Amino acid sequence: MYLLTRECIDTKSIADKLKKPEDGAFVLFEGIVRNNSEGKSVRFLEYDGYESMALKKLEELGDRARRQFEIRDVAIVHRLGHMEIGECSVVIAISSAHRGPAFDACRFIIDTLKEIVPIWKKEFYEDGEVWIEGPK
Amino acid sequence: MYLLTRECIDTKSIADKLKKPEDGAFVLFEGIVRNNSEGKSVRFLEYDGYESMALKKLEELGDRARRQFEIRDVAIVHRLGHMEIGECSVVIAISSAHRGPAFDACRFIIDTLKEIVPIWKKEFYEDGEVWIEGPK
Amino acid sequence: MSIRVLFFASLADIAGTRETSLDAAGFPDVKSVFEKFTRDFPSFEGYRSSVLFSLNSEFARPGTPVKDGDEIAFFPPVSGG
Amino acid sequence: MSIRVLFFASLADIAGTRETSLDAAGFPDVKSVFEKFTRDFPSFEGYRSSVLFSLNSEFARPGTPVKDGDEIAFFPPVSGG
Repeated sequence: MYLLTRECIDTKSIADKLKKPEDGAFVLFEGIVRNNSEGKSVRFLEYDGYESMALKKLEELGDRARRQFEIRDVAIVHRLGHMEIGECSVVIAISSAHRGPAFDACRFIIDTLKEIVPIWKKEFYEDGEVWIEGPK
Repeated sequence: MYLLTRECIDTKSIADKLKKPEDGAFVLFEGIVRNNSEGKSVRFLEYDGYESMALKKLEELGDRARRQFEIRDVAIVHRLGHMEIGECSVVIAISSAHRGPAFDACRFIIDTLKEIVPIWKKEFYEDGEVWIEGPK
Repeated sequence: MSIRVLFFASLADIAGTRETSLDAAGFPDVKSVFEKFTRDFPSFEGYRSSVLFSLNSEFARPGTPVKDGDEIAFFPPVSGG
Repeated sequence: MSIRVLFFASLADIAGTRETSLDAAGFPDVKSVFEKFTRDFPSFEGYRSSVLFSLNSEFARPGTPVKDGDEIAFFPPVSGG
């Protein structure tokens, strides 16, 4: 399951859809909007995306993870648009028979997503706003 | 939050309680009751625990993880008693500013839990039942 | 006062109970208590190399001394998670 | 037919638009299109060493050839997740 959405991400529904009776392990990563960034207080975020390319890259990432690690299924959901502190910008969920490959795949996907998926974050502070360029 | 319970584990409520505005990453592991084990079809499981010692060990594990990794908070919930296929036997949740330590801590906790926390799994098959002894 | 002794998992099945107690006299250490139950329940023999001991909810060695009021547990290698 | 050109994040702010189009004539490769917009929008100069190119939703090199009907995008290093 690969999705870009402008709504709140419903992690529970992603998890429920992903799990099957042959799975023994489920690993989940959520990126959350923090109230601070490199010492500055953050009011909220906006994410912009090159949607058609980003979706294609999410699919390629999931396919690569399934070839590279012994996992059964993957879900990657990234939110775009305005996000408040504490809301979830990205969810990566992995189901597999065993936990080792699930952890490895989840980490591979979030690390690589931050390098190659064309999505950009803009941080809004009390005194202005800045596009973040490159992973940090 | 450290808990042994005989009820279904409510992952969403654990996650909601754990997250704070200063967190940027949330990593979750769920151990799920699989329908098979080393080639045998599994009907259901039962977990037995030395409850007072197990709870103490969960607390020690969480404290160790918080000293060893740069995370903000930990929840470890293990279920005991009868569990059906697809149900969740253990949930480990980590919230932190950054994802690296959250993944490392989550994996450390589940790996170590499987070595030192006095809980035992009994697998029920079509033709009998077996106590599992040692991690596998 | 006496020693409280707990068994878990397959050891509880063999002993037919999860809990019993014992007069501490004559049992200087954890191992001597295990030996007593190995005489009571010969199937405990099969666990000699793998059994784990705890004393008052801490992992213990065979030579760990025991005294009145202690809680000892015997169990197989753990398999939670 | 023409080339569709997309800008994202700070490059869209500088260009004042997310999308424009261009007659392909005289633009043999991705880099020549970027140079054209660097003339239109001098602030693009600051992105010369970091800008990423894509051609039809695949990362592209400066020398990747372009033709009528292609979709090119220019954007800063990504920061999703």
